[in-house]
Parts: sequence; structure tokens; C-alpha cells
Amino acid sequence: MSDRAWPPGELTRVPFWLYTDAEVYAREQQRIFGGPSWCYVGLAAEVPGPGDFLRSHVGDYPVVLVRDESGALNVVANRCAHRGVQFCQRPYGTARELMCPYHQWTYDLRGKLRAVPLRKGLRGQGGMPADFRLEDHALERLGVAERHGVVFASRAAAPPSLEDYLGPAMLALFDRVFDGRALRVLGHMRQRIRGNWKLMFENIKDPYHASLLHVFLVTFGLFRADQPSEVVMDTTGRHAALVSRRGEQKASAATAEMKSFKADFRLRDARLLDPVREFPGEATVVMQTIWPNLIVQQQSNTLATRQLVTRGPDAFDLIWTFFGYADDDAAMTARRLRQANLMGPAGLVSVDDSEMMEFSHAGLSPAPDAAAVLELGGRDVADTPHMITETAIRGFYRHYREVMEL
Amino acid sequence: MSDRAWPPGELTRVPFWLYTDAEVYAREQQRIFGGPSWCYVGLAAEVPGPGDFLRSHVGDYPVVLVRDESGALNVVANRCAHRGVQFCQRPYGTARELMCPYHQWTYDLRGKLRAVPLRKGLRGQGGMPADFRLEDHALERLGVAERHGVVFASRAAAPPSLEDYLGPAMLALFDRVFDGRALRVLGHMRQRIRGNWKLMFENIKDPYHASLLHVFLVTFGLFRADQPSEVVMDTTGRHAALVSRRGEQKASAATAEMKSFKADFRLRDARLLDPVREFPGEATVVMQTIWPNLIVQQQSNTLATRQLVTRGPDAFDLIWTFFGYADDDAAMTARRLRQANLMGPAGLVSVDDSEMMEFSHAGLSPAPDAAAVLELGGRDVADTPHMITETAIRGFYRHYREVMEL
Amino acid sequence: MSDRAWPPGELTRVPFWLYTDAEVYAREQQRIFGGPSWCYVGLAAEVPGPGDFLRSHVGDYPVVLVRDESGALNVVANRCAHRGVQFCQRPYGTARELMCPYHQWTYDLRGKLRAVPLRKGLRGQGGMPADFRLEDHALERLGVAERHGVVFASRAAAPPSLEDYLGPAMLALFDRVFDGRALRVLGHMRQRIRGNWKLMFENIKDPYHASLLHVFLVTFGLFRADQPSEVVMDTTGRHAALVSRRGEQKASAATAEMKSFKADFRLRDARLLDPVREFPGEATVVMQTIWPNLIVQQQSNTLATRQLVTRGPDAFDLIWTFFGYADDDAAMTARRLRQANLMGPAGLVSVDDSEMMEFSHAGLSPAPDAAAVLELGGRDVADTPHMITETAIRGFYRHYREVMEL
Amino acid sequence: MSERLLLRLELEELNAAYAAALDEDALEQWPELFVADATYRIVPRDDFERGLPLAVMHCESRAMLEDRVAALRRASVYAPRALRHLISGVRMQRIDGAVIHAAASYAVLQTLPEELTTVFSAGRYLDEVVREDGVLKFRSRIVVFDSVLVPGSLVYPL
Amino acid sequence: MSERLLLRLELEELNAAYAAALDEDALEQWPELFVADATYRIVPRDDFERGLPLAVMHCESRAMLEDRVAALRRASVYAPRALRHLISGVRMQRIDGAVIHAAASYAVLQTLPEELTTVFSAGRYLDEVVREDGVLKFRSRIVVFDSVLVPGSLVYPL
Amino acid sequence: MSERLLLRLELEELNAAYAAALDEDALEQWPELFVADATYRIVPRDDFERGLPLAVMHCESRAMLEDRVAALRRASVYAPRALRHLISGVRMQRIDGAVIHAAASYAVLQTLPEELTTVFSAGRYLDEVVREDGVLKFRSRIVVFDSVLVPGSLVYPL
Ligand code: FES
Ligand code: FES
Ligand code: FES
Ligand SMILES: [Fe+3]
Ligand SMILES: [Fe+3]
Ligand SMILES: [Fe+3]
Repeated sequence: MSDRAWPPGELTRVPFWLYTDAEVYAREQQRIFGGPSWCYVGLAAEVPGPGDFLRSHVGDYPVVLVRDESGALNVVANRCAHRGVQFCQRPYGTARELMCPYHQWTYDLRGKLRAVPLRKGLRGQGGMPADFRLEDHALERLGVAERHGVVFASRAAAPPSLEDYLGPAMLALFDRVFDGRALRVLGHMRQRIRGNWKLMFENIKDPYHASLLHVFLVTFGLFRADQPSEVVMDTTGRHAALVSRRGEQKASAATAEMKSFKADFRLRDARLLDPVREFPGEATVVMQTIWPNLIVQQQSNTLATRQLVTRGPDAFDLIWTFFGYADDDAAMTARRLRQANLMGPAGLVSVDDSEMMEFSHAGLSPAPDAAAVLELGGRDVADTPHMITETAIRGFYRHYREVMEL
Repeated sequence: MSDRAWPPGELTRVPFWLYTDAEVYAREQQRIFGGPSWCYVGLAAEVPGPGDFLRSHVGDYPVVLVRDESGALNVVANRCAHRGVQFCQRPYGTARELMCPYHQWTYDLRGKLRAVPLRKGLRGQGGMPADFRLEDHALERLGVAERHGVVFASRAAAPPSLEDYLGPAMLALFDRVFDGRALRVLGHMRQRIRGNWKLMFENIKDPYHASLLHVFLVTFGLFRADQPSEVVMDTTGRHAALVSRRGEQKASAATAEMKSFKADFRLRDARLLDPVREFPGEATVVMQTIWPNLIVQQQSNTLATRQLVTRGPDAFDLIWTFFGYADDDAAMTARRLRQANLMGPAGLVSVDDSEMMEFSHAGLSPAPDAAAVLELGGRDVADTPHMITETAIRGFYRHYREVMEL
Repeated sequence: MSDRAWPPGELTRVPFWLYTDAEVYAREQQRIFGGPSWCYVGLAAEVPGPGDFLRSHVGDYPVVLVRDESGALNVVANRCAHRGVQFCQRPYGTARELMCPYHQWTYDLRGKLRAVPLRKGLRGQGGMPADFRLEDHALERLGVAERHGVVFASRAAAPPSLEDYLGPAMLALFDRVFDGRALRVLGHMRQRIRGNWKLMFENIKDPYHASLLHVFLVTFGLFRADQPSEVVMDTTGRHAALVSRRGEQKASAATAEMKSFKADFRLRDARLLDPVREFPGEATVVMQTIWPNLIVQQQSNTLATRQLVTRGPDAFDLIWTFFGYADDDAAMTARRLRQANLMGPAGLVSVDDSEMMEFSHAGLSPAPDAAAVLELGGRDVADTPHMITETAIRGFYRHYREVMEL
Repeated sequence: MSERLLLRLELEELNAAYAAALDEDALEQWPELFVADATYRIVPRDDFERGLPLAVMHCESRAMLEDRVAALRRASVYAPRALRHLISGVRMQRIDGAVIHAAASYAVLQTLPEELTTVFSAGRYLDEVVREDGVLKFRSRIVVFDSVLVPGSLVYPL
Repeated sequence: MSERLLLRLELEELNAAYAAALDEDALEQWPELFVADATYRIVPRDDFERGLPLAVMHCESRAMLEDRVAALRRASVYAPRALRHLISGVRMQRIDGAVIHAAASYAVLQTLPEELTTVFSAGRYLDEVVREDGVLKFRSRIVVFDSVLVPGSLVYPL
Repeated sequence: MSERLLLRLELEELNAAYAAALDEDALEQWPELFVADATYRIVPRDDFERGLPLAVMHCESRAMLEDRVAALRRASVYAPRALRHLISGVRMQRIDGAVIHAAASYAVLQTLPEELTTVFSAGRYLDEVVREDGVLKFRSRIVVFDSVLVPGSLVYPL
């Protein structure tokens, strides 16, 4: 890493060694995922009752999200304070306490060590030293912030408030989908992508590709450059949102430049695409990226959080949690389930993206000293009233360089 | 490695980077497995006749154990002196000589190079230089020590005698099972554990877990904290043994603290557990760990050696060789085969252990700078007349730090 | 790497760390495959028409061989100039242009960037900066040299001519098989060998093993030490050829030393081996190694190029392209197809070699500080009129040390 | 020979045709193995056991299957790959009226360009099969895959 | 249709039931496929060929199989996992008196939490099967696995 | 029961015998499953689709199969390995005169010394089968493997 070059302030070139270097990855875990950021760990609706827990990750760091008897949410490292056992092996479930199987050290749902078997020994023999204190051996606790049913964790000692962290512009878009209504989890999709995690953020901060790559979006006008759109960021550039409005399947000046526009492509079962408006305002799609591990997807009526779990420099898991609202009627739920066909590992749209990310990683890995070119829409970082720009990716790297000191 | 911290003399904390760091692993191969230690390579009974051979390992270093015509045992590196071919591919067998297939350089059963085809060339053309001497190209020979049918090898120039290496206390326990009677090999079990090799030693030097983790041991009183037991070590602390006596399936003050005690758990076929006493003294179980790669298991009537073969920092192979005595009657052999159900990759007891080792490695890997806590039974290293202690693990690391200069 | 020892000028010992060290591998990619060498990328006959393309590699560097409208051959990196996508995913095919799927940047068959969608934005919004020039964003083009239907590429700025690179001796042998006649591709074999790529060159520069290892060659006299043979090199020693003449299946002074000679081994269907002479001169087999990634095989009537694609220090792909001549009659084609049974991953001869390379890598990996011994036929580098020598391997490493500055 | 065994043999034929359509790039034949109002869903084991309604692939009619095929042919962008189905343990579970309830285990092996063959997915099929003009067809197939994790993209149906 | 082919179909049914019991967490049904005095052994290929008597899993009665199930339910501690059996090449080898000697090849794929599906074991079944109240049951099953090495723990029977 | 289903059962038997001969080291029985003038070819998928004539293993007679076996026994040098065939989806495609055209999918798992079991190859069999003295035998088997890449050596037939 040390001997790698990246001209200070350069945002229109991203060197490819960033995506494969092991030292860069280690520093990312420490400064980004382990730093003063808020990482998405799950939806509160996944752990509705006391003792309900869910395995999750902060970067590649295994944690457990668990609701305690008071109803409060806790996030603890999935690592026993005794000898490091990953005590929680079930992906989700309900428990009255957290017990490590190896020596049955038992923690309460807040992570406090409550019992150490044979601690006093037997018949005056063995056991822990007299000065051994349970308080000294709690599970590592992470900071927790919940907003409207979405749960974040932070390993930082004193993270900012989630609201300040998001900033007003991002908060408004966040609250647009998470408006306080109870959420209903519809299900999950998980995929392991053989590519660096940053490629996922670039993809969702890149409205340019959507108008070109995705036949489904372009042909059916779900997301296309010639429709009213904007790119919005927070002041740091680390968060962003692509906002757009649905159009129709008709040719235009723009579609002429889009090889993916297929005027004759028709669905035999149109139920796949029968969106209804459900959010205030004109926007029919808002894709929001929240630094450093969350994407909030609202495309027509399909809603999902996408969590990134890094798996070394060359892979990441993408975990999609699809949801609706507790007050959805059957028709709306059916609609969400049908539209989910667009998304995920088998998504009529998303397959294109997961393939592109793997093609990207395969292409850039052999050439660490080559670089990506990010000049679309200029060379600066600023909100735009259109989507023919890579500004949000430049914003991402501006913040990335600051945090990584690269 | 260099920049990792471990306070000098500290034995109650074991930093987790020890289990995953590649440099630490390389140094272990060099100083521990490649150093002045005796590594178990097999039982003499596996190579009963002249020319019988067995592939084995010293740490991760491939060797061949072979008996020569004189009946002597030899251990040679499984690497041709010509161009490095791993010449022995069959796991076991019988051979009159050791021939490398690539150019048929042929070694005798002691590893001496005996023939180099076309060495003199043909019609005065080619062949080896006049000053080429067969003596200069023998296979690498390791030091060999056998005691009562158990074979050890050492890569050190001048290793101590095996007896001095074990020390009187360990030697006595070793001779308890290996009392000079001819051994009969009953079979093998092999498993690849995704964890660092040291976790295996910690496990067998840790009597604490046995009383808590293993329902079978606890419930049927095979090994339990409230039974007369002791932990014995050699003077260095590198070797150790857990000694205990069988009890019954009845509740006690201790079982109250053992969630794994299930008074109502009954076997439908009791033949699985019908041990008979076969060794002098009260002990019904002796689990001995011999630095750096051997565990000798005597649990009721199931006897086995367990060899560790390291596979990088993150994995090791555990090779179980089950045996009895040549003079066992059919009933005793049947008993050993039944009790073997407790052990190995499918062991009613051992499965718990292999799972714990994988949980441990999964838990500690993401937190290299966290550490294990070893305070049970005090903070010192000393033999104890009970099993509520981690003293033998502390003893292991005391010696480990010395040898590794860490 | 830095701290590894290799006495200057030493050619009779090859230290084993050369085969497994990651830094050595990286330097090989840079100085050997990425340096002023000519790497084989394919046969012109595989891309006969305009737009025909073939995925290939230079070392481990992915490229595309494509014929343009003018009929000229081009080799470009398989990496989009925009954001690094490996745009070509089909192993072979025909295209009118090279389009990257992610944002549809479109290159002509020479690699020139021709179109960037939405480059001018829409309605005056977005798009590329005014000073964005297509010329600045072409695909990386490699140097290309073709001789008699065989295509080479070079990443060097100013590589020598292919003819000078090969030198007169190698050129003559090259032209013996590639005599200008149109080639007909018969098919491919591909295998992934778990060994370092250099082992493949050692194998084909080593006539010694052929007389000993290969029962088929020895028994049927296809290649044997007691037959008229020679080893020829270019002046640098980087290229070489083993030349020999077919003998019969009869015992000789030499076969006495060859355990692989089996006088009684007979084929039930002799059609497998019914070679006919088709090249001028006495030689019936010429195996030529062309630095750094090509082997030209002429054994009886089976002809093939073998391309090495490195896959890290511990593996390489061996890609066999079997061919004949456009003017072969049916009988000759049938003959080539039958004799192909000797070669490839299932080759009656070649299986021995691929196994030896894996045995070698398995044997040398655990002993980085041990070394291969190369003293057969003396300690120098010189052409020989016989095959009982390792001189061509010494020649290879003499050049290797120069280029690698090791 | 028992009705039961005979029916199993027919179910095996149906599964063989299903696998062949997907593995031999005869995708257009795949929807023909379903009745017009058939449902087809691919669900991860965890969610299936929790009774969550989402599916990774969710088709409510043969027409939707045909749309999937059309998308594979004309819309989606993906690297070429070879898939290979191994179907085992085909068993008829019960007949209820005209509907045959059946199940089977499957594994799908995948081969990507320049890569070795790997396990892509394993799991089970839960089927409702009916006879249409004497031929068995799927009225419903639920693919429950054992791993919650998909390696890369799930381009083709399982 | 020949007695031989018919018998093979029944053996395939027995194997399908065996696989389903283990893969679908219906462990309690697994011992019911064996007669009371059945033996069940899992042996690595090397030891099997050397004729060594040890088994990785060694049961001498159906009761011991039931004890195995009980241990899995109440005693052993292990990470949750999904197993998937693929059984192929079921063949009747000879009938000797009431005993049918049969064999088959198997592969078991395993999926651990947050991991992709991998090959866990492959090998063959060597069976002695008898008819009890008209139903085929195992009198003996020896599982000979090709690898001498088990990846991690062999929690469930193969 | 239909002729078609019955024939499929016989083809499954032939395939089971084929797999057993190769997996259980009964190589000498393998050529006996072919007629004297049988052809046997192993071809990578890409070349097969391009219609290229080369084969990785190319036998034009049973005698050549026997020579392959002889070479495996006496000539070739290779590490010991265990192979395991899983054959699925055996199907009769059409009968033309005396020749039965059939196909099947296969996977071969390999276990090398001190290693875990891995996928070695997957693909399909394209067969021409004839009846000789009442027994089905291969007149032609083409093994089309999905990966163009062979891991290491292809020592045994697929
Ligand atoms: S490691 Fe958790 S209790 Fe000991
Ligand atoms: S490498 Fe062993 S004889 Fe040459
Ligand atoms: S990466 Fe190729 S066009 Fe954008
Ligand atoms: Fe997209
Ligand atoms: Fe234990
Ligand atoms: Fe050779």
C-alpha cells in the first residue's frame, strides 16, 4: 500500500489497488467500519420480542442484535469474553440469556456476564481467583441507534447522533420510506459477490449505468436518463440518493443512445409491473446509499434494505431484507412480492449489477496500477438535477480519502 | 507479528493474533515442530515388517516412516534429493526400496541414494559429472525414537533422549498405557478442523470444559469435576495429563452447576458404555498431551493416539489411531469398538470439541487484538488435585513463549 | 524474497522458494511476462475472419485477440478504459465492435474508443466535460507479431522482432512445423496444474525424464536415451528444443537401466501408434520451448501448441491447441486424433508429466530453503548431441536470473 | 407393478425433462412443463421454515415463466455458464384428488468461464403435479435451497 | 417386468426414505428403516480395504441408532447445518436366502451458516436388506466414504 | 408398463454398471459394456458445440478401451485417487432401427490423498446403445464435460 501512488485530491481517477490490497482492507475495517460510523445491523421488526436475536455484522465483524426484557435493542460482539468462542451459531432465534457452550459462561441480554460455572470451585478447590470480577468480563457492547425501525451499530466510543450523521437531506429521504409505520419483513435474499465492497456503492451511486445496462429499467421506463431525476448527497458526500420518476415504454431522443431500449419487448404477464403510487411527491424510485454498509431501495413498490458484509478485499455478501408495512393489504403485499422479481440474486434488473461487479473485479485485479475514470457530469462533487453524472461516486471517494488518510 | 503486544511473563491472557498470524505460524514450524522436540509420527505396529511404510508429518512437514530390512525404523523427508518430488504418494504400503518416479533415483530404506539411472551416460555421452557422489544426495533423515511401540521423530541435530524429553511424571503415565505389550491397530479417524492447532491442546489441557460441555461425560459420570481428579505436568509445563475416575449418573452439589447433567438421559443399548477396568490404579481416564503434536487418549477402554498435522494457521488435521493390545480377547475388542463411538469426528463426546474449536477460531479471528482469559484455578502453573483449573494451558503457553521468544 | 539466498551464477542448484514466493511471482509478471518478451496468445486460424475474437492471457494478464476488418490481428487488454470491467466474457466469438456492457462504451476492433453514450448529456445537462477526448481512453493495446499463423503479443514498448527474439536455431525449428501452410485447428485441451509454471518448462527442457518416466515413450521407442537425439538452444538459453528419432520396442544396453521398458507390453489396437513421416529430416519428435509461455509439440503426427497461463505461484493452466494442416487428408486427420491420446490431461504419456509437476510442487513447497540439483550432463549450458543432460534447464535459469535480477 | 412405483417413474421423467430443458439451453421447453396457472418459487431454507412469503424467483403463471425465459434471452446481461442438475430421491408423497404431491432432492453444479466446476446450489423440490392430456405437469414447484447464500447471480431457474 | 428391476425400484424407495429422514430433520424415522438387530457402520475407504474393524460410527442394534438420534437431539453441541443426500446407481447384487445384497453410490452436500454449499462426503453404501411385514429394511448398512478425511465434524449419519 | 419406461430402467442399469466398474476399481469390466467396434470420446463442451473433432480421450474400438485399461494398470504413473460417479436424468431419446439413442447427466467427485472430496467433472453422456445377446451395450458414448478445464489429470475415463 505504502508504495502506491494516488495524487492528493484526485477524484476523477480511482486506482485499482484500492480494491485488492490486503492492507487497504485492514485499514478500512479499522477506520471505516470500526470507526465513528453507523453500520446497519438489521430491522427492529426482525427481533420483535424480548430475547429475540439476529446474527449480523459490522463490516466483517460478527455481532448479535438482541432485544432485552426492557424492549431495548443491544448489539454485542459474537465472541465470548472467556476464550473467544463465537457463542451464537443460530442465524436468528429467541433466548432468555446468552450462554457460551464451551464453559457455559452466561451473559444477560445486555451482554453483562452473569454466571461462571464452578467459579468458587468445589470443596474449596479450584475456581476463579478471589479478585475475579464478573463486571470485568462482559461481552463487547456496541453503540446502538434505532430510527423508525431501522437499527444501526457503532464501534466508536462516542459516535455522533444518527440524525447528525445522516444530515437533513438524507434524513428526509430516509424518513420518506421509514415514516414510523410498523414494518413487516417479507423475506431475505443473500448473495456472495466476488468483488470488492466499494463496487457495490459505486453501482448504486451511478445513475449513468441504469439508463444503459438494464433493459428492464430502460425499456419499461422504470429508471431512465430522460426522466426527471436528481442526485442528492449529504454535505460530506458519503451518503447519497438517486431520485427519479417513472416514464413509459416509448422511444425518445435519449433512447436512441440506449442500446438496451427494446420497444418491442412485452411482458406476457403484466402483473409483474403494476406499480401504484404510495409515497408523497413525484418520485417513483429512490435509491439511497448510507455510508458505509447500507442501501435503502425503493423502486416502485419493492422496498428493501441491502446490507454489505465484507469478506476480505475480493468478496462481500449482500443481504437483502425485503419489507412492507404492517398495514399493507393483501393486494399490496402481492404486488411487493411480484416486483421483488426485479431485485436480488435472480433479479431481472439486479442480476445485471451483480454480474457487472464481478466483471469489474475480474478486470481491475490484474492491473492494480491502472485506474477508473470518473469524469461524467464534471469533475466536482455537487447535487445535480439529472442523472448523467458520476458525482456521487466522486463524493464517496472524497470522504473515503479523508477517513482512510489516503 | 513484530508490532503485536504481549506483556512479558503474561500467562493469563493469550492474544488472538497468535492463532491467525502467518509469521507466527512460520516461526512455529521452525522453532517448535522443526526444533528440538519429539513429534509423534505413528505406531510401530503400523509398519510391522521390513519395507512397510507410512506417510506422516512433523508439523506440516511431510515425512515417510519406514522399517528397514534390519527391522530398524527410519523417518525420511518425503522429498526427492534430485528435484524435490514428493516421491511417496501411497498413504501406506510395503516397498523394497524408495524410488522417485520422475527420474527413478532410488534410495534404500534408510534414505541412502543407491542408484541414479544413466549416471555414467551412454556411449560416453552425458550422465553425471565425474565428481558426483551418491553419498551427497541422500534423503533428509530425521532423528527417530521409539518407546513401547510409539514412534517419534525430530528434525533437530541433537535432540534429548525421549525419556528426558518426557520427564519422569509423563513417562510413568505414558508407560501406563504403553506398557510394552504388543499393540493392535483397530483403525483410524481423520478430520480437518478449521481452527489453529493450539486450540486442540488447549482443549485437552482444559478439564474445566469437560464437566460442562459434554452431556455424555457429565451425565454418565465418565469425567466430571466432582470426581477424584488431578492435573499433572512435566517440569516445563509443555506436557500434561488429566487424570480422573469414573462416577455415576447421580446428581450432586456440582451437577447443580452443570447444565449438561441430564438425570433422565438413558441409553437404549447400554453396551455402548460397559467399561471394564484394565489398568492398575483408580484412574479410569487419562488424557495426556505430549508437546508438540500428540495426545494419548485412554477413556474407559477406548485407546487412541491423536496426531496433529498443522495446515496453516487456520486449520489442522487430527489423526486418530485407535488401538488395543495383541492379547485382547474378542469381548475386549468389541468393547473398544463400541466405546469408539464416543470419539472422533462423529464422537458422542468429541463432536462437541471439534465444534468448539471451530467456534473458537471463528470468534477470535476477527479480533486479533483481543485475548483469551486464563484465570481459572489461579494464575500460576502447578499440578493440582482437582480439575477446576486452566493451569495446564498456562503451562503450555509458558513453554510456548520461551521456545517462540514471544 | 529479499532475505533468500542464491549464490550468484549458481545454476546447478535452484532454491525452492522460487516456486512459492508471492514476491517472486509478482516480479515474474512484471519483468518476464510484462517485459520485453513475446508471449503466445493463439493461432491465427482461431480467428479466421473479421471480428473473430479469442480470450487469451499474457502470463496472468487477460487479453483479447481480435482480427479487425482489414484482416490485421490486434491484442488488447480485456479491461474497459472507463472503470475496468472485463468486458469480454465469451471465450471466443465474432463481433463488429467491442462494447463494454456496464455503460456501453464502445471500442472498435483495434481498441480505439468510438462511442460514449450520453457523452454530451441530455438537454444540456450532464455528460462528459468539454475537454474529454475519446483518443485518451482507448483499450490498452499490446504489440503483436504473427509468424506462419502463430500469434504472439508483448506488453513492452519496443520489443525486438520475433525473428531476432527466437534466433536462427529456434526459428528454423519453429518453421519446420509452422512452414507457412494454412493450419487447421482440431481442438483444445485445458488443465489446471497445482504447481508453479516453471516446473512445466523444466519438464519439457528435461529429456532425461522421458527415457525413464514414460512407459509409453520408452517401451514403444518414441523417445528414448539410446536413440539419436540432441538438445538445441538459442544463444540466451531461454528457448530450447529436444530433438529425437523414433526407435523400436527392443531391449538395449540403455533399456536395462530403464525400469519403464516393458518388452511384453503390446497394444490391442495398433492404430493408436501408426506414425508416418511428414517432416523433412530424420527427427520424429521435436519438443520446443519458447520463453516465456509456449511449448510447440511435434511428437510423431500429433501437433500442438501448449500455452502457459499462470495462476499465482502455486498453479498454472496449460492450454493445448491441437492442429493439423488445411491440406491434411482424412487418414492423416484420423491419425492425429488417435495420437492425441498420448497428450493432454488424459494423455497416455502426459498424465505422467502433470502428475510429476504436482508431486514436485507438493514436495518442494514445505522446504523453501532446500534446492533442486541440476548436474546431469555437466554444470554448463551448451547444446548437446544427446539427451542425458539437464543443460537446457540450466540455460533457462541462467536467463531467468538475468531478467529477474536474482 | 404398483401404481405408486409407476407414478414415481413418470415423476422421474418429468424431472429429467425439467433438468434437460435448463441444462441443455432449451429454456423455451421449460415453461411447457407447467400448467397455465402454475406457480414457481425459489425460496431459501431459513425463510421457508419461518413461513416468510418472499421468493428469490416468484412466478404466478406460466406466462411469468415465459417472461423469465424472454428476459434471459433478450434482457439480462450475464457471463456464459453451464449448469448441471442432479436430481435424486424423487418420491410421491400423497395423492389428493387430481393433485399428486411429490418431492425430490437436487444439486446444481455450475461452471463459469476459465473456472472449475463447483457446487452452485443444493436443496429440495416440493411439487404439486397434475395430469394434463395424459401428461404430468407441474401445478406448483417450490425450490427450497439449503444455503441462504447464493454464489454470485442466480441467472437460471434452479 | 423382471423381478430384478422391480426389486431395484423398491431399493430406490428405501434409499429415498433414508435420505429424506436425514435431510429433512426427521431423524426419528431413520432407525425405523432398520430391523431390530441391524448393524450400521461408517468406515473410511482405506481402513475398509485393509479390513480394520474400527468404524467412525458403529451401531450394533436399532437401539444404538435410536441412542444416536437421542444424542443429536439432547446431548451433542454443534452448529446448525443442512445436509443433502444424492444417491445414485442403486443396484441389487445378489439374493441369498432372505437377504438381498445391494449397493449404491452417494454424495452428501453440506451447508453451514453463512457459508456456501460444499461437498461433505462421497462414497458407497454396502447393504443387506430383508423384508419385514412386506417392507424392505436394512439388516446392515456399511457406509464406505472415499475420503479418509472428514471436514470438521460428522454430526449426522451419512 | 410402457416399453419406454422399461427401457429406461435397463439404461439405468447399464449406467450403474458403468459407474461401478470405474469407481470400484473393476476397470477390466468397463470395456465389456461396449460392443467390439464401439467408440468412446471425452470432449469439452466448447469444442463439442463448435464441432471440433479432437477428444481428450479418443477410442475407436473396444480394443482401444482395453489398451487404456492396460495403460492404467501397467504404464501410467499417478497418485492414487477415488472417483465417485453420480448419474442422473437417464433418458431414452429415440430408437432408430436397432440403435437406442440415450442421454444422461453425470457428476464425478474425486478424492486425492490427504485431501477432501471435490467436484472433478460434470456434464452429460450422449449414447448410442444396442442389444447384444439380449444385453444392452454401448455402441458409442460421448462424454461432454461442462468445464473446459480439467483439474490436474484425467487419469480414469469419465
Ligand atoms: S469460551 Fe466461552 S465459556 Fe469458555
Ligand atoms: S526428482 Fe526425483 S528422480 Fe528426479
Ligand atoms: S466500465 Fe466499461 S463502460 Fe463503464
Ligand atoms: Fe443497476
Ligand atoms: Fe472435550
Ligand atoms: Fe514427459
